[in-house]
Amino acid sequence: MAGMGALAGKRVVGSDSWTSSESILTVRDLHCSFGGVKAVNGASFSVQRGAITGIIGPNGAGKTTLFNIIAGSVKPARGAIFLEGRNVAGLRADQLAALGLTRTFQLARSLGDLTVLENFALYARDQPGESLWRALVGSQSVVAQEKAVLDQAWELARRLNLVRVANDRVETLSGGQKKLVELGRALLGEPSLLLLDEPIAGVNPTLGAEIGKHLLAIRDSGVSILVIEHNMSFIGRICDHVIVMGAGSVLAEGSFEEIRANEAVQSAYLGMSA
Amino acid sequence: MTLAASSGRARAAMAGSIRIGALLPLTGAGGPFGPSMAALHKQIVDQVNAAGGIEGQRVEYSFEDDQTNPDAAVLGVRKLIDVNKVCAVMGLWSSGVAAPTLPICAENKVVMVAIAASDSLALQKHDGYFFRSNVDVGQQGEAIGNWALKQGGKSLFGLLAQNPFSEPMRLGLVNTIQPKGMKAETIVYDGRRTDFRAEVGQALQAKPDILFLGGYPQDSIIIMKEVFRAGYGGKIVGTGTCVTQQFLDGVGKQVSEGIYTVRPSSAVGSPAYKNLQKLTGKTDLDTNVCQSYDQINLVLLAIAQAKQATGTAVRDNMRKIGDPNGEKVDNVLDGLKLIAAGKSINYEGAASPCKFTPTGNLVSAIFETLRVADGKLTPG
Amino acid sequence: MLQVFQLLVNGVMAGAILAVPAIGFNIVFAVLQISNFSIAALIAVGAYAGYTANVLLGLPPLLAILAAFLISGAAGVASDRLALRPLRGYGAIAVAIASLALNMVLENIVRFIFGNDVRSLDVPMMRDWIFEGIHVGPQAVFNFLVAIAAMVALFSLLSFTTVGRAMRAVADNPTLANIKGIDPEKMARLAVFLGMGMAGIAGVLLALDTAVDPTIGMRVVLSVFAAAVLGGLGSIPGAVVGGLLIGLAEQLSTLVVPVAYSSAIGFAAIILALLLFPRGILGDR
Amino acid sequence: MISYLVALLTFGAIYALLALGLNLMWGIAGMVNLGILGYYALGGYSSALLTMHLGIPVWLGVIAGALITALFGAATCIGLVKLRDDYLAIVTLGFAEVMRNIAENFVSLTNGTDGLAQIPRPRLGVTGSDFNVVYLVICVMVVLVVLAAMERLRAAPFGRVLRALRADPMVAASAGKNVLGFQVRTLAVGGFVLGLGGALYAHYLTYISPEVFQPQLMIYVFLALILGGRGNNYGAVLGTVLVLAIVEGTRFLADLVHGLDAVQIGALRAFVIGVAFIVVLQKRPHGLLPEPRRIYTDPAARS
Repeated sequence: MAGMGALAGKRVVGSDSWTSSESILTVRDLHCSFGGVKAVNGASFSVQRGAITGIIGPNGAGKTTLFNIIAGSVKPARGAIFLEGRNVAGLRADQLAALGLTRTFQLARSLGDLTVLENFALYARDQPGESLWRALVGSQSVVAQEKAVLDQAWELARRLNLVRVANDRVETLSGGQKKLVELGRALLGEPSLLLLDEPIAGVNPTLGAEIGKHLLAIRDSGVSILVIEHNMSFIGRICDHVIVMGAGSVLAEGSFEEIRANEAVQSAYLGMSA
Repeated sequence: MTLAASSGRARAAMAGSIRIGALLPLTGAGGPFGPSMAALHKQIVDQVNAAGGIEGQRVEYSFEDDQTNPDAAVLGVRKLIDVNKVCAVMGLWSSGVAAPTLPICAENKVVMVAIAASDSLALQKHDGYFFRSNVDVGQQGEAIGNWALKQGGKSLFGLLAQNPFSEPMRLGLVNTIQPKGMKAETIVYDGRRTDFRAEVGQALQAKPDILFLGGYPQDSIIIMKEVFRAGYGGKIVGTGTCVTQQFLDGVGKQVSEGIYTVRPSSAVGSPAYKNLQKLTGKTDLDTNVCQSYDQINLVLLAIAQAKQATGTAVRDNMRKIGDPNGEKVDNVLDGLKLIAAGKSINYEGAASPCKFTPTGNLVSAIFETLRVADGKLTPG
Repeated sequence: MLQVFQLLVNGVMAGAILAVPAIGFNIVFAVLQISNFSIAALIAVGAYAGYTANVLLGLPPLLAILAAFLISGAAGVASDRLALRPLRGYGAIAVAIASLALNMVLENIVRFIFGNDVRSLDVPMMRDWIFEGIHVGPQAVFNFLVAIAAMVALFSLLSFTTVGRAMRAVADNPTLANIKGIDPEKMARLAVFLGMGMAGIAGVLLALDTAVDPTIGMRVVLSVFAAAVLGGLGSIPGAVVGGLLIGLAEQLSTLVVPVAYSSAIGFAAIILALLLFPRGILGDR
Repeated sequence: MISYLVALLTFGAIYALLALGLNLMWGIAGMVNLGILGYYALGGYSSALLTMHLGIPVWLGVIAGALITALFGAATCIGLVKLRDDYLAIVTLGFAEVMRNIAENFVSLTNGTDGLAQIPRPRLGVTGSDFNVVYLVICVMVVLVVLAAMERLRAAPFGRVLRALRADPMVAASAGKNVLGFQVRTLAVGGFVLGLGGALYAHYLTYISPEVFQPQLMIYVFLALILGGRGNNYGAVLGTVLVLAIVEGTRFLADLVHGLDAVQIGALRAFVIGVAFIVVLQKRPHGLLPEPRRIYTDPAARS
């Protein structure tokens, strides 16, 4: 049966085929405006499964708004969003998270009052201890689950080199460490699709390179990634596919090399270092 | 022989001080009323002490601010009973303060002499420890109704502040005048506001012959100003609680001219009232002050009569000092002398004759009608 | 119909007076990002300042209003400096709660000095003018005009003077204003002075219309908050709109519900309105 | 002195429930609520009316009152969560005002400003001052149970989500948490605790009236929480004790002052209370007890 499904999927491969097993997310004709300004204006694209897709574009191109819409924080005026073939437009952020879509924020929105471990543990899915009743009564399953979640959190802290600060409140960490916390907690939810909003903005080059390596490893573990970033060398190094946005819609897409050669992109980026 | 023996026993029982207390509103909604009551209580206690106390014992008076609020009242009364060891608690201006404290007083066998008007108080189980110095509010409503009927108008409109007085007052009034064919309309308003234009508008739209003010001075001043500005031409009558000196000062001579009040009194001109006028140096006394005077006199005389400063003794002697065959008394000093001389007394107060039913309410009240002329209340 | 017009007139008159302290509340909020609940006590301070000037010193009402503006403003700045400023670093709500305690302190200073008795200002009582059956009181018209004048003066100050523009800059973006060399602390002081001064003016206007007692501020303050919130916290035009709407709602509601409910009506109205506009009608923050 | 202290402690226990309920809503989950007395009154009135009119036992009335308040808390949440802090503060303040207004005017149900008197007391088999002592013990036990429950919730993953909501609801949503769902549960549980306090109050005083909506009490509860340490359940209880000590301490202070009239003494007392609060807030802005933080040990280091 699984083979049949895969075959069926293969048959309909095509650029705008949202049932394709190759694309995990497809966005069609999204529109959204704030106070008369069209932040997103007819954006359409697909994100390939198991790949890293980059979104680039000048400030004000609507990238973050696009993320907010896909992640369920902002309602689109119209348009469709398909996650794993299912139309998810209009779902809340938490419902999307439950479907395996997790995001990070441009300005580190860390939960500063919480420790690194608590930030990680928060993102674990289906925790019985989050049920009011079970939290009150307590049960074996809650204790066991909490232990498992914390083991995972420690494991992640080790991978991201945050063991030393694991019990510190996040607001006491450096900017780079906060970025790592954001990345880490997004992973703890075991997402199938990860939306990263400028993961290395304001991070020193060494740490930036390290984050890049983490992302490649995450991709290789089977997670699809959509990433907004201004740093072109970073994009070039890690992205399998690049989408260029301008004025709320997609201007071009292709491999990083194709994009770099594209004149429309050059003009959109005039004044920006590519 | 027997006299000496009994007074010797009494001395033994009276060892130490005579402790009495009051729970009064110094802040909160009742704030305007409590202070003058406390001042009067103190003044009388000082007089008694200066005259040698009761049976040679000093009287100690304590009071607590009830903040016109039940929680503060409960703690306040506990402090009075427990720390100050009082045998009687006076004051209790608001029902919200009297209702939760009455069970505490009854339980501790401490007498409560209250002003609070809520009907349900006297009906509570209090083993006789409850006395109310205030005239039944329904009777006040009836008195105002009877006055209105005498004026001969066709309709009356009442503006009543939302408080425990309002409903019994309204019923007493309406049930008096409506069967006699006079129309009665009322509205109840929230007295904590500052703007009563809508209320006054509704009242005047009904074009009543008589307008009745049944609030506290704070809100009634504002309402009266509004009524004056609107050019109302009919008669205006207010309760004793409403038409006070404060009210008259607040609205000014121009506005207050011709306003009537029908209020309980053991009669202005009664010896007690005159005595109180002398004491306070004021010609016009509001009902709270008059009642405070009666409260403290009753409690002190009952203690003297009992020769014992316990709540139960005060309870059991409260009615004995109103002996109809006794010598009439209007102040505590005369009363104490007569009691010391072994005579029977009949205290008649400044607010009422101070005769109580078994549940602690006043037996009857006399009402007087006054009219404002040149900023002063004059017999009308 | 006549009754409706009468209520509309009353509502606008009452609303304009509510708008004055509501503006005060919002101007403080705009610059400091803090709800200063002690505005109730500063209304009372203004009312007693006006009483002192008018009755004890024999000054005319307009001078009494000016005195109230200055004294409430100064009392606002001094109390903010002593009680609230040291707490600003610990969150807006902590300061707001402290301002409730401050309100208690200020109200009881007034009570300590003046007692609980109800007093009236020394102004002649005048009968209403009647136009086609609509009653309009001369005192109410005077108060309405003073309220409008106070608002116009404040708007002019904020729009046409350097210091006013600087204050708005701080309200819009404190960091940017700081870069431009505007001292935010000085602007905060000015905002508190103006805001609480407005509360003082409202105190005298209420005193002229009604009477003075230490709870005068507490009697109106919920309507003032309702007006400030309805218009949008921190918005000055919003406070005017909010004041008028609350004034009208409280009056017009008497057509359909018993008058005793009218203070609840104002709030029920704003809860409904905020479901539609979670940031108030003219709020943008 | 003993029965005065017993009364004081009973009020303290009841107010501690208010502080604990508020701590869950505001201290832990970050939803400011100046309308706590509305919930408190609802619990009190509900339990009073149920026991008076249906004759159900007091303990059952208390639980029913708390449950009604919990439902009500959940319902109010739906309209309020959209509002930002400052709006929430003022709207909830007004909300309590609306409830007071209803309690005053819906006379057929609430008996208006007269209030409900002669509310039954629980049958504890003792009378007089013994009753008060037993009732105090019951209230203290209720506080301990609620304290333990609130501590469990705070320490559980449930509490972690609430603290995340306090910090940033958008992040909590991106972590897959149903923000509204958690807020509704929080207001329901907090409402339960506040309603429980109200019900215990009504059966203690045997009286409840619209005067339960005293603004000072709301201020005291907030100050108790800030003083004890926002977010700390033990702090909520400790803060309540301190606030009561300040408020009642001034009662005895007033006995020492001479030469002032009664209004001045009342004003002076309120003044001293207000100043004491401000001074303590300034000296201890984070409260006496910090929000507890869990330190986890590294399983790798352990083995």
